[in-house]
Amino acid sequence: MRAGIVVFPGTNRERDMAIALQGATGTQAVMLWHRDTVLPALDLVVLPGGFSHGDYLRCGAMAAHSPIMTAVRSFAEAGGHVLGVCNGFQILTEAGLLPGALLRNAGLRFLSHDCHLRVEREGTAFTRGWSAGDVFRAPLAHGDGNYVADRETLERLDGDGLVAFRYSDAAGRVDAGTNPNGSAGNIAGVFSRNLRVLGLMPHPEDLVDPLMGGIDGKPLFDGLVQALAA
Amino acid sequence: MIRQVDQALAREFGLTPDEYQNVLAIMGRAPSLTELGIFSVMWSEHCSYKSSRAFLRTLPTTAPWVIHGPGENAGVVDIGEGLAAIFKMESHNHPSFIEPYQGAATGVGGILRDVFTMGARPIANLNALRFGSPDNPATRRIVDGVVRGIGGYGNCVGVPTVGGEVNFHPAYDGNPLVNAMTVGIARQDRIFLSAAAGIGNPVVYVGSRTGRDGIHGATMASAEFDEDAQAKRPTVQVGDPFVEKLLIEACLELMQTDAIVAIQDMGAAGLTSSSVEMAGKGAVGIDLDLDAVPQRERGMTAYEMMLSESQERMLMVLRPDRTEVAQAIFEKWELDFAIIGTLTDTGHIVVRHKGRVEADIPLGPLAEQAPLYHRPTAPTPLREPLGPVSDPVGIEAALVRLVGSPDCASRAWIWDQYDSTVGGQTVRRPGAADAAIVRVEGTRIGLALTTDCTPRYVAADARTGGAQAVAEAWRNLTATGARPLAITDNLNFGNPEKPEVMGQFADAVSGMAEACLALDFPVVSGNVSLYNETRAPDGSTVSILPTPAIGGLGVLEDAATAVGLALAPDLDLVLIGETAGHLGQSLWLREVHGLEDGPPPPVDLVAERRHGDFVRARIAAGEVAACHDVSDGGLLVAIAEMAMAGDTGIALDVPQSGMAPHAYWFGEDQGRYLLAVRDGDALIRAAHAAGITARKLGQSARSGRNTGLILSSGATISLARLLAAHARFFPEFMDPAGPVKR
Amino acid sequence: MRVKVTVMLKEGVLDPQGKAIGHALHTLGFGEVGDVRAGRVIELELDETDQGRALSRAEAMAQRLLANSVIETFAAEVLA
Amino acid sequence: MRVKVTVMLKEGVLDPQGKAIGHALHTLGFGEVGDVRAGRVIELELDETDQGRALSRAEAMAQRLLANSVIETFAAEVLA
Ligand SMILES: Nc1ncnc2c1ncn2[C@@H]1O[C@H](COP(=O)(O)OP(=O)(O)O)[C@@H](O)[C@H]1O
Ligand SMILES: [Mg+2]
Repeated sequence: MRAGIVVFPGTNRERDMAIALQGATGTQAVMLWHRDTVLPALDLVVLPGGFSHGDYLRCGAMAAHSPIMTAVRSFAEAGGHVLGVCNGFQILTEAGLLPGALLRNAGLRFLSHDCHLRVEREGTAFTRGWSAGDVFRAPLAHGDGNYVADRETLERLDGDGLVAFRYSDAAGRVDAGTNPNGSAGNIAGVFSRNLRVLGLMPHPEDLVDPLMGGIDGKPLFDGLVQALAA
Repeated sequence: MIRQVDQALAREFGLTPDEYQNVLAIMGRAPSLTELGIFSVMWSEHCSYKSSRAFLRTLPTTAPWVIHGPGENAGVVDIGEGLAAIFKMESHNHPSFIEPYQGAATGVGGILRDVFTMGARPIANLNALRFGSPDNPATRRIVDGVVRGIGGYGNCVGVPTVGGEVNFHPAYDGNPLVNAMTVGIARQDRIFLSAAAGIGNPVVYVGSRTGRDGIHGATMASAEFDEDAQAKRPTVQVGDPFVEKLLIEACLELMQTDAIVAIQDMGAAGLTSSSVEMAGKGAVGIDLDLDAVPQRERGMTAYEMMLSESQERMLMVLRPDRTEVAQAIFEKWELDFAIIGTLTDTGHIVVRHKGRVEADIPLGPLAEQAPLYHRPTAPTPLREPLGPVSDPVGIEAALVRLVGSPDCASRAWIWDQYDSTVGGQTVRRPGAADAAIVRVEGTRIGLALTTDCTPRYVAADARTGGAQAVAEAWRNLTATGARPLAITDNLNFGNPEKPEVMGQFADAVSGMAEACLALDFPVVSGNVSLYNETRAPDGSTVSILPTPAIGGLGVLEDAATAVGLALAPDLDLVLIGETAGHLGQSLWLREVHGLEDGPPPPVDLVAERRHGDFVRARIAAGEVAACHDVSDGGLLVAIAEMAMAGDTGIALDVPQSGMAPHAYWFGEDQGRYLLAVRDGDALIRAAHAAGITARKLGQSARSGRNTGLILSSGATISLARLLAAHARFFPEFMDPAGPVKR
Repeated sequence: MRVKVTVMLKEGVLDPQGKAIGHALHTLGFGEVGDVRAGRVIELELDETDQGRALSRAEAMAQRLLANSVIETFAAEVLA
Repeated sequence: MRVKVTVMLKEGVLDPQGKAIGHALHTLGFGEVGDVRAGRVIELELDETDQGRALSRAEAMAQRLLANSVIETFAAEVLA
């Protein structure tokens, strides 16, 4: 699997992502610069976490207009796989590649702790390492992860099975008590219509090594390798 | 600002009459306003260390593993595999009182620059915080702003915040302490220093533009607070962590080339201190052309530019044939880049602006004749030993109260606002071990990091308190299995012109020095913050508790061998070290009796070392499942912390020692560790063979039979009750309405 | 010419910040405060002398970048 | 009665957000953009019928809570 990681000014989790991808693929991901206008031949484009452009104005708003995003859009339209984590998810929604938006956390504080995610849709390139209903742990670290979308969009996401993950407890229970940031329907990650673009707020890439507290995030990357191995 | 430069103005700038006379003697004429500004900031307490220098020289600063001690932007130690850890701690106390968010944020930004300016990628931040009493109505706002500010800056630059400490005390009501520490990693053969060299080499400015931020901040940081603090408000600086992130990446990219001769961040006193120090260290002269300085505001004067403390700026001396390479890198990162001067052989700093020479000062005398004071010291009267103290509440109630008290309650509310995992190398996050553990990317090396100080001990007996702070840092590193290497410090004290404050300072430093020597734990960098006092409306002043905060760094060859403090089932709990039941200055005495009384617990540095070396060897041998030092709150609090962290109960089985139970359980005797091991008897035998006191305290619950803390008396305190008490303080204090939920 | 763009959350999008401000104001004794909405304002200096054009450029900027139409509405006005 | 409080950074105080927005607008081709300042706006529903009183209450709220007088200035206006 050839993966590329886009670095915007202010991106700060690109190395975490590179390490996680390297662990799964055994090869190094290509670092792409936000001002690049063409992508090399890739199976996966990743928009990693961070504070692109300082998260000023709205998280992801300025990065969504970066030159490289035109190429990323074409890549996605041609059926390429795109993964956006945290700030990457915010950029994908700002760019219109995923529906909805991410607002300030309901508690108005930055949140940094482990959360549990329930897998809502199995069998995609991103979730083939899990079964629907599986629960895994992932660190979250964001100030603006409160997922909102209008009613029709939320219904469509539900109806079409485009919700990837919801915040839950360790047993898979999903309710207001397991919602860290106020997200509609506890949504932590969503797919595009063709299931090839995924955005999620938590950081599976930071939980791929037992030394760092577990390997709960690994199935995402191992699954991608299986699905996209060229 | 057309004021005549005279003694009266010099005084307003913080120079004493003698100091001003010396300026006149050096210059041979009245200085210009810009020159006066340069002298006043360079000779301020903050930049010249004029009250503290004489004492700081007594601290041990060398060891075979020390590469650069104090004197550089940060300390540098060898951590193996050709790598170096570069670290330092710095205060932003006064700005954080005036504007808690920006004050704390720019504090983090400043300490980051001290570290990456030496070529290190910052890999961890810590912060040591002291706030006023929770009962003071101002405290909540300050805590909120400081914590948001630290998170806001550190999270954005993508450096994990992995540890720290927090105390509350009325002595900090008008003067909170915000001490921030950064640790970075560099290759030993790629360390960058600040001594300028090469006559004719270009002096280059990079980063943010200069505005009228914090003019005279360095002198303000050395002036005591009074009602005028309000009037000094516009000197607040606003940080831009986004630009800092770009600056880190751009500087590290440039450092891959051979373009840089010398580099220094613009910290307090901005362009003045960076240019004066770089040229001074290199024994060269420097010419600056202020017209070339990137400016954010219109009509800035030379005085304003030289003294501006605008954030996120660096000064570099480059090889002349490499300026284009450098410029291209800074342009890629969309940062300002300007050649603003050259190195000369004049030995002077010459500042030109709009065709005029605004300053021309000989650098030698500016540095060599900086004031140095041997201020009078008065000893702090030693406290009488405590007489017998009764136990009015009982062991259970006291434990619940202690684990829920502001100084002991869970800090999760704070660390949950700090990104502690970015970088993907955080092996032990806050709360998981006595020191945070961060792996060095691409290696197995683990760094152990902690900050420690118990100000109430220092206030009661500064020498013991100074030694205790160093010993506790050493102990916290040891408790993870790490080999302690070196410390950075942040010495926060009151007004040095008061003999009793200077006495505290002198004694604390001598206690620190003694501990550093005994533990082979030298000081490699640090910072002094004086004049931490508030003037009350009636004219009296309140000093902070003397607070020599220690930042400790240790190393593990293999990060995977680090142990945490979480208790696990089916283990023996063994106490290493002597228990004498010392209640003087204990948290128990304060929380139960409302008293801060008696002497602090004595520190036996020989025993400290012997115990620590023993514990580290046991951990290295793989015998230890969990380890925790005994500190604030004493033995039972330490046990409760292990039980809560591991969600595992324990049955305590302690024979009556003849000591009062509350003294046994809550005394704060030093040099003690709790070890959870499979075979307690074997451990105790090994300890005894090494001449070390050790005793089994009990056994953790069997898996699945989580009963809580069972005292020898048979009384049980459920973990749920302890956890609830432990978790309550911060959320209730800080977010009383609860988070706003959908 | 100076232009101001005000960006507010759409009706119906929950505004936790506004809610928290309202709560804090009540705590401080401002009992008369009802609904509170928080938004953003961006003041732009434009190299443009025609009011109408300045306004339409500002609206274009809001559409492209300053506001996110999924959650926000905006209003532009000429200041001077 | 609805009142609007606009909070901006004081003159001379660094405005990282405004700077970044200006930069982004340039990149998007809005070359006419000069200085950009970013601020906050808070709209309050007040249980109050007198304009003067509403305004002075809003100003009191701004002083107490809505604006940070160390680095910010504010302006209050009655909307309706
Ligand atoms: N300001 C802070 N920021 C981040 N972590 C903190 C802070 N204060 C305390 N902590 C963490 O909380 C835990 C407990 O702190 P403390 O009671 O000072 O520990 P100890 O007494 O073992 O040194 C440690 O892991 C420490 O790093
Ligand atoms: Mg401590």
